[in-house]
Amino acid sequence: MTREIHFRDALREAMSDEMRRDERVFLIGEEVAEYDGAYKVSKGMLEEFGPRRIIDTPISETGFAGLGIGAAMMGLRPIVEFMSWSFSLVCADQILNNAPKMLYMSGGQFGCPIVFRGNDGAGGQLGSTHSWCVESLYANVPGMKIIIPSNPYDAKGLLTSAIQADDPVFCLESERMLSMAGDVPEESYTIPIGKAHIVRPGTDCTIVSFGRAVHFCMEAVETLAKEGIDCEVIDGRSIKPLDIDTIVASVRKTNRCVVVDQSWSFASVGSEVAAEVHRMCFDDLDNHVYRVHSDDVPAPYAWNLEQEMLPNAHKICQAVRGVTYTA
Amino acid sequence: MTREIHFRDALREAMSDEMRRDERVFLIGEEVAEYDGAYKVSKGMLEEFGPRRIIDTPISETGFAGLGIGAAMMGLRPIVEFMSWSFSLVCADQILNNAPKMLYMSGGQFGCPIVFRGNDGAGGQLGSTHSWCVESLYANVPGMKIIIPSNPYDAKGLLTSAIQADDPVFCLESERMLSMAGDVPEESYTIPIGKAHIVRPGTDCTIVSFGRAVHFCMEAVETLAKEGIDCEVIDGRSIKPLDIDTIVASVRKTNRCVVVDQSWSFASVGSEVAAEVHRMCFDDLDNHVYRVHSDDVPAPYAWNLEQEMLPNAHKICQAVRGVTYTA
Amino acid sequence: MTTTTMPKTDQVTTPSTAQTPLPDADTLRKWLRDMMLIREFEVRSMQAYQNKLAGGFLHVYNGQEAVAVGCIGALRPDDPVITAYRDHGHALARGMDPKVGMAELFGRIGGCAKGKGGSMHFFDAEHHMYGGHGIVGAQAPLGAGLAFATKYRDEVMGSSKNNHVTLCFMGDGAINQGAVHEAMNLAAVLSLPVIFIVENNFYAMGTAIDRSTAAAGHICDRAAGYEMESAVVDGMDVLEVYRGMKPLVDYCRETSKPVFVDMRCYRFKGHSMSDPRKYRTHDEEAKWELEDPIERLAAHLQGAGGVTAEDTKAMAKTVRQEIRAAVDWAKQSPEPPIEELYHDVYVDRWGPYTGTSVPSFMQRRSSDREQTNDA
Amino acid sequence: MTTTTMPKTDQVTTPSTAQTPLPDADTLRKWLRDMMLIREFEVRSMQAYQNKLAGGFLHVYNGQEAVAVGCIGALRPDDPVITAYRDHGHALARGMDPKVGMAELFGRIGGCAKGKGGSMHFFDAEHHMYGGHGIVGAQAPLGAGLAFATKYRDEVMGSSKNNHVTLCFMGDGAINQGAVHEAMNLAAVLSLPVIFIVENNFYAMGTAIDRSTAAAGHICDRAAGYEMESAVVDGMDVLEVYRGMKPLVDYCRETSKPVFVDMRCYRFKGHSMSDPRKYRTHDEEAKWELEDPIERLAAHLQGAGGVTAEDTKAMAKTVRQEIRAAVDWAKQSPEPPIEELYHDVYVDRWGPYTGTSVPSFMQRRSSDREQTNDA
Ligand SMILES: Cc1ncc(C[n+]2csc(CCOP(=O)(O)OP(=O)(O)O)c2C)c(N)n1
Ligand SMILES: Cc1ncc(C[n+]2csc(CCOP(=O)(O)OP(=O)(O)O)c2C)c(N)n1
Ligand SMILES: [Mg+2]
Ligand SMILES: [Mg+2]
Repeated sequence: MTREIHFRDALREAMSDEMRRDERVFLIGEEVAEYDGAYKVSKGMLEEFGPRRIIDTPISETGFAGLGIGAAMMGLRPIVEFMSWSFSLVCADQILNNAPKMLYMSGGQFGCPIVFRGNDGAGGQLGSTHSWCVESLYANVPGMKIIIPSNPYDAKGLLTSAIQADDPVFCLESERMLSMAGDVPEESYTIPIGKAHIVRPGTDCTIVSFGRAVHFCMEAVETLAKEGIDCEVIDGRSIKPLDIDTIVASVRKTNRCVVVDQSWSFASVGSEVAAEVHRMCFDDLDNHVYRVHSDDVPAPYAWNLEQEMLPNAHKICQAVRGVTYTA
Repeated sequence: MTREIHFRDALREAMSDEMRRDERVFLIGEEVAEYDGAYKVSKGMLEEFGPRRIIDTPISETGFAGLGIGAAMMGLRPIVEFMSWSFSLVCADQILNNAPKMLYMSGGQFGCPIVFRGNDGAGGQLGSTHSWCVESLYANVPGMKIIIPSNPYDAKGLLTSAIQADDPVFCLESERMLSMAGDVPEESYTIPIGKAHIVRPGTDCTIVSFGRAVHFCMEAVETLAKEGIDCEVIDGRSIKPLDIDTIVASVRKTNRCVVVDQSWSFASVGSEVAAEVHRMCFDDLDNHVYRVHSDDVPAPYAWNLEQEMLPNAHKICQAVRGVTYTA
Repeated sequence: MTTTTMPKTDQVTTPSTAQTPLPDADTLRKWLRDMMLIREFEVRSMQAYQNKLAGGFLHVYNGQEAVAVGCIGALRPDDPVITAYRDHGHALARGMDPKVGMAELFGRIGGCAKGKGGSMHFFDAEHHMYGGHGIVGAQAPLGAGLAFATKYRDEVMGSSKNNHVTLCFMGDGAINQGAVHEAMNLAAVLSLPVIFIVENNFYAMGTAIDRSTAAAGHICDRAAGYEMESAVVDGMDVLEVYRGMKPLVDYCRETSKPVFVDMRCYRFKGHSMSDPRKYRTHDEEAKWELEDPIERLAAHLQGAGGVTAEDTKAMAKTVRQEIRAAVDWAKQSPEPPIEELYHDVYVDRWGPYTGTSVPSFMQRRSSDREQTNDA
Repeated sequence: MTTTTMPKTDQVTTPSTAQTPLPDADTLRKWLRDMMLIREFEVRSMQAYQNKLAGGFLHVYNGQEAVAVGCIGALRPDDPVITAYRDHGHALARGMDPKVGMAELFGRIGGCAKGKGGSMHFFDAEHHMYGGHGIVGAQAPLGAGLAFATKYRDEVMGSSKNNHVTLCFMGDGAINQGAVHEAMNLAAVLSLPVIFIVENNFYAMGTAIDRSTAAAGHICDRAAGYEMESAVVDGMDVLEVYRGMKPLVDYCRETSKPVFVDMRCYRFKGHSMSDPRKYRTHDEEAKWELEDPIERLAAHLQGAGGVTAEDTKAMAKTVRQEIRAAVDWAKQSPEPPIEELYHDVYVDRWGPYTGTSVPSFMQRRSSDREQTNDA
């Protein structure tokens, strides 16, 4: 049975389903229990699962991220909530040195089946310390996977897969989308990590995007359609593994590619997509890959500056017009 | 007067010259004073400058990196030594959220003229926690600059510029190169940050590299020269700003490009170079850009595996043969 | 819940309280005015937020005014101050013009950070206000660094012996961040003149201190682990704050040794604007509201300081006018021009980056100040 | 320097020392053998390093053998142990076969992490040895997590009440890392059965503890800041270690509360192989060598345990043979095949990644163990 629920509810359903199914799963983080979650993602979970499985923590990201990793080494399946991925910088060592490398360093003995999740990317005017897109910062590191759902349906399916996965998974959500409604089945289901989704088929240009920015792309393609440019929009769904095959197949068809990545441009997921598309579609491309990113500046507080900084439909339209030589 | 000195001596000369010239400069880090530096980079500096300017710290990277940033806000010019950049993950928040964004967040009031420096990249068999190439992890972030000297001459000139700079600079050194000897002028000099250096001119293929990997490239071009392939080797010297103009000018001449980046491939400096070269040289390229990286795995301890993982002359030769269709 | 009770008098370990004379009546009146100003600023901030004039996160200081005013009152005007994101009170107490504070909240070019910092990032170089920091605990090492720098300038750069004292404020939630411990140990080992002031309002968001913090009732024990002097101070009474802090500031200035303060206080409002405060009772809130620091000082002055109820009312009125004027001024301040996006990223100009400039409010004040950018 | 003196007896606060009976003579003999084995392992490691059979960083445990052996002697065999990079002693005391330890040092496939971890990363799942961790202090939160997991399995997953105790070792240098403080506070707040043992050998590389650490002489004060039980223990005498640790382990097991131990000891060798040890005097080293834990236990056993000097000699000889055999075995173990590069990155197979497999030494031991990979 499918009904319309919010993004945050979809996340909660994934967690609750898995907690019902698997005793090893627990949720830990700041304000996840008694406060029902800073953003109400875990609302009601304390009531259902009790304080041994829904665990409030001090403001000690290094401490509780590390605690989760230790527990995962022993076979539990922690879900660690960061109120924001922006706060994960204080525990970068735990999530980058320990979680993704434990299996390797121990020669296969100790895995780390853990999920780190929380808000990623700009909220509304949160300023430069609170607006991190960590995907381009962290995706360089092997050993973990990264998912970035763009709608409630994907959120539930991808997070369920993440909790069931035997490897560490970073789940990047967007505070801006938590109240977005969408059709979601009641029953549990999984969406495979590492498979992209063609949101809209098209013939003239491939637009690759991830997470919240997919919606900017959908807005842009409406405008472009009116101009006679028919775009194919690919929602990567996962950043790592990156489903380059789906992207390449599309570009071989459209011969043009724009990548829309909400993070800064330099050494980013966007540069990776561009580099790989050029590599694999060298003879297919009519133009170089165009990239749309946030501007390369710390996130400003002022509303107008923040809007200007972020990727948006206007910038995407311009990129598509550029790549299709219709500018 | 030029004489041959070691890489570590060149770094020390830059620091000592600037400390003599500018009272605001001081050096802080683990074992930099009484121990003469874990790798003897600061040897003798305690004796010359005394314990108020050469400061040993506890093993508290967050503490002393943050201390440096606070001091820089007040106009001092700290040099913060990380025994290894691998240990900078525990203070990622300080070096990525505070140092590069203070100027912006304060609307121009508080700058952060600070240098963070230390060993980057694989040492000899140090395993996965101690072998970080942080360039591809950190370069995504705006607000700081990154230099990566490949020889003693550059080390002195670039580090001098870094200490004089008004913005935060990350200086990535290589433990593997500290004992490398090279000609270095006795007097103080600067090398501009953000300007690449053409180490070897050539006509058939542009090889772009950074830091220690430049030497692997030079080894490779010897072999390739014998095969009749004449490569131009560009030492980026800085990663941020990236001197894309010099790279593009070269590629427009050679029509082929290989980028050799010691870090992991995904969302890396290498992907950035590849993406930008494709963008700016779309009509000039005979082939897509080839990339040589470390393998996408945590650094293994075993000697044979580590050697296999790292970029080397053999892999570079293969890439060049590939890009020039001579494989 | 132990967290909701005021410190018992025997817990208040402020050294030599009796000996510390209070400042003159004018100063006390100024403190009253400053506290009223902060309160009024916050009340209007909340309004503005609700009217969507301000965005982002807003954390107001209502109830804690005595802390900023009393602590900063014990300082010299050029002693550095740094704090967390609940920073309006400290900035105003330090002397920031409420106009530029309000304009910052509105994201306008006239703001103290040109609208680029927002509520959590109030900076004012002229008034030695080093921010406004959003990451919990991350300002503690910076505070140690400020203290380091003042000492370094005295000792290495041959400036006269200024013996500055740095105040580094943080919330009770911050003491469980590793950064704070590293900063405390460093300050002790390097003997840095910094006072770490925990504004212990018993809650970090919805988490009562005893749910997150071991030894919650006596966090000064953490300072003992660094052989650091410490004190518990009643932060709801500005006179107590001053009498508690003055000897500590003097001690810190003389010895160049760090100090830790457990400053007991209460935030009257929610953590931020979205907080329904379900984690505490109305009774508890009501009890604390009886301790309102503004009313306490007003009562004291009416008793001892020759200030009449009318005086107080008049003062409140002036303050209201001043803040209303600030709101009007802020509304009229333009949005930052889009070029500001690429200003202040680097001092150096390169690529799209257009160097830096001092914010307009500081240009106005000291037009002879050196500019690195003509924008 | 205060750092070089042994703890005075009145500093040694081990609870109820007198009441703790020592284990039987066989166990004590086993401890002597274990300590000898560790020492011999380290001696041959250093040789191997000099002969370039081993690479990377090598941190040996000479002088601290009583700590690992005595602490682990107070555990049940299935209690988890985790430590820093100076980890050979803990692994061997936990029961790791010296062969696979040596093979790890040599970077061979027979090693405890297939040669992929190296000296700093000794892991042995079968013996509940959770590593070997290279980043100073980073294992402390992991240790809290291990304790959390044992408790969770007891309480949530309805396993019988195992009441495991986790030992989390670290160096004295680690206590200035924020991670350690966060872990201690968490362990206290969540009531986790973990014992944080600081192997206080008075130096972190070249830095004497009092140069880096406030309250260096009494670091248990830091534990007091978390209302955590603590003790100072003489780590140079395995009997003292056992008598000190046993009641703490029992307390931790019963109450599920964390404990902190200031374990005073000395490393006889340099920090790593490149350390000239200029920061301490020969006199100091010589004085401490008189406290050699192996000789102390041997003397005790010769006095009280009916062990003759010949017995000890014979034991030393067996141990030498065992380690020599380990070296030979390790030399013959092949280098890891190149395919290993892409093994163990992910459990899941994708792209170049080839899943995982248990190391060969564990396959041999328990060939019925489930394998996720057939490589
Ligand atoms: C490292 C980090 N983690 C989490 C947050 C989110 N956060 C912001 S304020 C806050 C509570 C802080 O409480 P406290 O320190 O007591 O200060 P108060 O709000 O009471 O002034 C939290 C969890 C953050 N900003 N930084
Ligand atoms: C976060 C971090 N910073 C620095 C280092 C480098 N380092 C390795 S060991 C060490 C000294 C540790 O001393 P201590 O904790 O006393 O342990 P011991 O060597 O005495 O056993 C240092 C600084 C590191 N591994 N991790
Ligand atoms: Mg609080
Ligand atoms: Mg030590």
